[in-house]
Amino acid sequence: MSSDLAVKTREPDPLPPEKAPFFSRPSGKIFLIWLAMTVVGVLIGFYAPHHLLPTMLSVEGRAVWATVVLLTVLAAPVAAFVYGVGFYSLVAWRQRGYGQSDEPPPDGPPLRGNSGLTILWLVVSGVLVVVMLVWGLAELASENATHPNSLQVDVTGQQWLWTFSYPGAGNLETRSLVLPDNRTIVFHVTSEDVTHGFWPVELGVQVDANPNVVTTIQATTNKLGAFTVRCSQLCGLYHSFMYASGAVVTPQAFAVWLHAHGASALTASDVARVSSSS
Amino acid sequence: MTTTTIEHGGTLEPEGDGHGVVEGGGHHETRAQRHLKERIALWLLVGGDALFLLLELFTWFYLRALNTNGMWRGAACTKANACTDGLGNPITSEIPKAGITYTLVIAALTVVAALLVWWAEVSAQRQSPRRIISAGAGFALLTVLVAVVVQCYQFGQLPFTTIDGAYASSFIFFMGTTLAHLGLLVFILTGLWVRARRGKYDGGHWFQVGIIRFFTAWCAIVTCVLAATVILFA
Amino acid sequence: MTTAAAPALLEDTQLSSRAGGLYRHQNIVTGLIGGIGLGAIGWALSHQFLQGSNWGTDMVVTVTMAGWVIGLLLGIGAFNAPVLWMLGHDQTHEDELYLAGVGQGPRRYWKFCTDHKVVGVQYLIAVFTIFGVGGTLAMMIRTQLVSAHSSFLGANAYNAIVSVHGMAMIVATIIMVTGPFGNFIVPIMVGAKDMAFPRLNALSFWLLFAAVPPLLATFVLGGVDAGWTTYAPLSVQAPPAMDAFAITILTFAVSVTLSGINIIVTVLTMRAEGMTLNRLPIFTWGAVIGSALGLYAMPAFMVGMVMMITDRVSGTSFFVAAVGGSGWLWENIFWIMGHPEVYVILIPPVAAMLEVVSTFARKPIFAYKVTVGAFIAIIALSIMVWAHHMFTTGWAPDLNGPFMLTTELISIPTGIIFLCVIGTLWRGSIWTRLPMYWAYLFLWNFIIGGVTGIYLSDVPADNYFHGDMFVTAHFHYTLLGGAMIAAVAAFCYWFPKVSGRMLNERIGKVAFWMVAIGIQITYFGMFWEGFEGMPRRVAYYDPIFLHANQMATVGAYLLMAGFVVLLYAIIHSWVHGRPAPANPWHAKSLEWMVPTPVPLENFLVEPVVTADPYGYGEPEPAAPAAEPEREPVPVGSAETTAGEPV
Amino acid sequence: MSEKPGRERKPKALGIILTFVAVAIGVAVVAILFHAQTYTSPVGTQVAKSVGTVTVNGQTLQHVTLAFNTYPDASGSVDGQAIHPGGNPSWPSYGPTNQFQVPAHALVTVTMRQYDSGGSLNNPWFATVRGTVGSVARINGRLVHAVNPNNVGHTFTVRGAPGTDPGFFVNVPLPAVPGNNQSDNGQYETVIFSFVSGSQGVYGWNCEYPCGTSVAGFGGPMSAFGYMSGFLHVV
Repeated sequence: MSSDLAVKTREPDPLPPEKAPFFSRPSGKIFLIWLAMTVVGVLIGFYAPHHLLPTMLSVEGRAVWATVVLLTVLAAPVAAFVYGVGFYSLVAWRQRGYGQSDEPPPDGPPLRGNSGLTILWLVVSGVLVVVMLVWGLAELASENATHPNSLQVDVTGQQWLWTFSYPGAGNLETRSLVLPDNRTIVFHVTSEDVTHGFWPVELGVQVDANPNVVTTIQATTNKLGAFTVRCSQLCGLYHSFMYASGAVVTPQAFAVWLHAHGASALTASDVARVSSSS
Repeated sequence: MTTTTIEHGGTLEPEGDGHGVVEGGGHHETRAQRHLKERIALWLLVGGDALFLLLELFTWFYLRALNTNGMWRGAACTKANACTDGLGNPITSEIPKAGITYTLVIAALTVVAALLVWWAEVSAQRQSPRRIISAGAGFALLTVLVAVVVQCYQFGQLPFTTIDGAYASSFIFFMGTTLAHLGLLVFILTGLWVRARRGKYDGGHWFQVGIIRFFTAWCAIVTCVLAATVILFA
Repeated sequence: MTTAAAPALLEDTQLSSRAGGLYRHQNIVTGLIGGIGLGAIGWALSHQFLQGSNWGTDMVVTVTMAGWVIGLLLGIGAFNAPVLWMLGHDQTHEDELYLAGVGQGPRRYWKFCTDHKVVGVQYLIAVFTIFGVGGTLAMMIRTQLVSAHSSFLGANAYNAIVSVHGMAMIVATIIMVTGPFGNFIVPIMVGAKDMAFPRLNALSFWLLFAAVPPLLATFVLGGVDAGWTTYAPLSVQAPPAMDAFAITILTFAVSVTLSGINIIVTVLTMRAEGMTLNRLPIFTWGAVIGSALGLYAMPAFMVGMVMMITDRVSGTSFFVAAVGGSGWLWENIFWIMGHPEVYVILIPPVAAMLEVVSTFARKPIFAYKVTVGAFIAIIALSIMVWAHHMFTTGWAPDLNGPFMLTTELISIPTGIIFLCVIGTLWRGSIWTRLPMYWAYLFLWNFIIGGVTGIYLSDVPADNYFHGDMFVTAHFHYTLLGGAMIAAVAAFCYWFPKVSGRMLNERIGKVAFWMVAIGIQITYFGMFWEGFEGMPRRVAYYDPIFLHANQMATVGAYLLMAGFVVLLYAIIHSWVHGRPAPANPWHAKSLEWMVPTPVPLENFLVEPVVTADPYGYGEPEPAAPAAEPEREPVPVGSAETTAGEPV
Repeated sequence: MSEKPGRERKPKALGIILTFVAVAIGVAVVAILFHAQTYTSPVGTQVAKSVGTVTVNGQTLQHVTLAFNTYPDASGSVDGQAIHPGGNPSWPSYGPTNQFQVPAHALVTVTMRQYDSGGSLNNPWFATVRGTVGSVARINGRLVHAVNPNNVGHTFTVRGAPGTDPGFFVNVPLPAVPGNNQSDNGQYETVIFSFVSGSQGVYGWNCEYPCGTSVAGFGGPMSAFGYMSGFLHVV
């Protein structure tokens, strides 16, 4: 607005003529950066979750891994594109010699937008969202599907301990969570006092334990191994102490364990019912 | 996007109907601009208050729908079918009855106050603003003061206290909201009354009355909505 | 500087000795006396009459803290004008000039001052202070976590620190741009002489000032052990510190609401001639849109906290399931506030950073209207996504699908912001001054924050990551790496205008690299913890997480050191820096057209705007030449009479 | 002209920044340290007394003893053992300390006096003695497996910090003294039990009887470290 701002326009970019090879144009170079970074991103997507996530013991836990991989693969090209333009602009269009200068470099070209590009961007991100959404809804539907012959486990959170009981097995109550393999486990979770977060980490599911309400979540075990139950909602003084150990064992071992811990309370048919594998 | 009607608000010339240049906040502005600013601000404030009200209603209906532990002791508590409070003591009175009468009275009183201010604003265009506005504001103030008294009396008459479950809590929260709005009205109407008596609104400079009329009307809406909720969805 | 020629700036106006009235005797000292005095009276009375009841200590703390807030505002003079209004008196023009700080020099920074630039600087200092406290607490958290079973703090103090770190940072980030720059810059940007409601502006700052001491007082009242989210019913059973916490939030929410109303009204009604909505600088849009969203979010916070207080001091049962309440009610109300609040934090700094990108790429903002539309779309969507914080609460499993949809939809308008940034960078003349460094860092971080946010938006993945350190890393990448870094870019950009000095870029760049690297180390450490399955907010953890935690702690120390260096650069430059020219960046928006330091009422000549401020590389429009024909009239000088205010 | 006030103003502005930052950070740090002091270190650690060796299930273990009590208030008015200097003297409390140190893999015999009245547990599961030798405790001379869940004064419930010995768990319910014992009449229940300590590490213990304030009885003393909670350091 004031007149001392005389317009200085930069020399036009030495844009190669249309006949120049694609890879010597900015768009070509950015394409190369984009390609390389996309590949890196996809590799990270496959590598990182595999090595960082604990060994999952359930179908749902496996779905966490698959979701992280898929979303990383979907996001990698977008992120790589933004990074590509960002890096390229720094390298190719940085006005050298002006870094310490109080004089600005000459102005760039007055590009105020490009409706075609904007629409393309919107369409691409829209398509990605639809893919993500379809995937997520499908996973959600499979996680909420009802399974016959599922094992019911009651989970009670209180400050600052978990207790578990097996209503099908004479209400055997324990402090550690033992589950049979290849079985859908339905957790009925509640709390005696404040809100806790029931999170059997390696089963890849969690749900809050709320006082006076029973919430439900299910997981289908598919691998033997030990897991940890942690509390994922801050629940006061000993929140960090609120964990329990758990294990996925074979159905036979599960039956033996039930006998050992609740033999007096169990009838033979009880044991057969709760320990039979699906 | 094109220019809007408020586009040139900064350079409005004084208008013929007495909207002269005023000082405000240390700089020039026209009455019209001042009016516009205050009107928009009030709309925004009322918008925030409306959200407050909506979330209160959300609380009411959510707790009512959940009825956790059967502790929504609303319409279900009658003399024939007494409920117990949080400590196990029986609540023998019919809960909604005592509430409804006074709540209705308070809602009616705020509506009357809103109508009085509205009357003052409309009439002041034709007659002496000083007399009309101070009369309207004065009577509205009296009405609101009566409403405050009724509200306090209602609190004393309630058959339950804060510890008696979700219904009692929500009911008392509504009363608190009403009381807060009545308190604001007392402050604003006192100001309007005093200022009208001191002649601040003579000469047609009474856009502030319009602002206050708007707020009074909003308070009437609040009390009516709360009363309707209490009565229809006990 | 051309201002030297102007004969009578308002700063030099001689006011009569009666100007200001009561305000003449009020400043921060009387404010503190009032606050402490009324707090003490409240304590004495409530201790006498309420201590014996079931909720004695809670009532005493609530009354004391409320007394502090009201007493401070009384003492500082915030209620003078409303009470005078009620009694039928109006301030004279001279009073208003006194309130705006005429002739008071640096003392005006310690007063209830209505000059928007003073309020802006007050906000700036408050933000620095709160960030200092929050950062110190963060370092204590990371120190506790440097080993698996550290005894540095213990569980009580750890929980208290986690809560106050969270709330202090939320408070600071909500106001970090709309406070200092929304007040200092926005009115100048739109060509106004001050905010629409200057007294309201001062009130919103002093409310913020009043809100902070109760937050710190929580430490000696037993500590808030429920996190900044204060999930009920844990927060209902928390120590009396929770009452002080709630008073803090109520006070702060009122402050944000008032300040938001002020900014919106200023931009809607006080724009200079020719400043059409199409020509509004994008930061102004960001400030308005962020403020509008704040108006939506803050009432929810107030409703929640009012119910929280009544649950604690009078035994109501909104959140206590045993007597008919529900913790889910709190969670819903909290996140109805909480998710929009994220965008209240994010949108203003991002919009400010777009100004930076445009200025230092010497190009117009790419797809300006689409970007503004994207901001509006974000706030529209953000009020419909709150339950994605509640995917795992079991509250309404049937709603997980719809909320997953809205949450993922919000990535579309967010993506537009990236399009805007890279479109502006495209073929730009990149001028690598310090603000641009931070803008690039924003780009880097915010992509990571965005991508990790996508994992969390997906319910099956969220069933794993919810409530663990992955979430912590994610929102630190968006709020610290994104919003706060964008705010630092904006700060470096406007520092010459605010302080009148150039920022020392050599030290600033040292700070930049420390912060940039520190962020990556810290939060990649936290991502690592999160993948492995470490829950949030634990004082003691399984030693399997040890290495990840040590990585995060080392990074956090580097990050804090970087911010300390930045603070040093700021202080050093504020004292010894090169005096700044009026327009050091050769930018085109109005705030660079006024002299530095900015005079009271900003403009010597009312500006007339003929183009948007992004005309880089475009021929200058001819119209402004017609404007300076007017005689420069020093506004508010003797020739304007004190009219009768209404 | 505008330069001169500007120059004067800047160091002042700096002073404002520094004052505010320093004051606020100072207040925060002092408050936190005060807080941490108040709540984390009551009166030192009780180191278990060694009383020789003992054979449990065929293994020869070191035998150590601990002795501590539970009080209806923390003022020390019951048997003269002052517990919490300052703090909240009216809160129920363990004493004389809340931090114990025992050797790893040793038999720990605990002798307790329970002076407090009580009521019902939130979760009756804690009325059963768990994790002690033989899953029993000797209460007033009688060996019991479980007590009445509606007449519990406190519980002594220990488990490891995350990552240490997840299998280790001890829960001993401490029956309530009949009547309301707030008059400090000195009546008590004697509870003796033995458990085998786990591997080295920090173990947390707390009370599971809702003897605190607020909704589920877990506020106040239950949520403040040092009254109804503490550490068992296994070295």
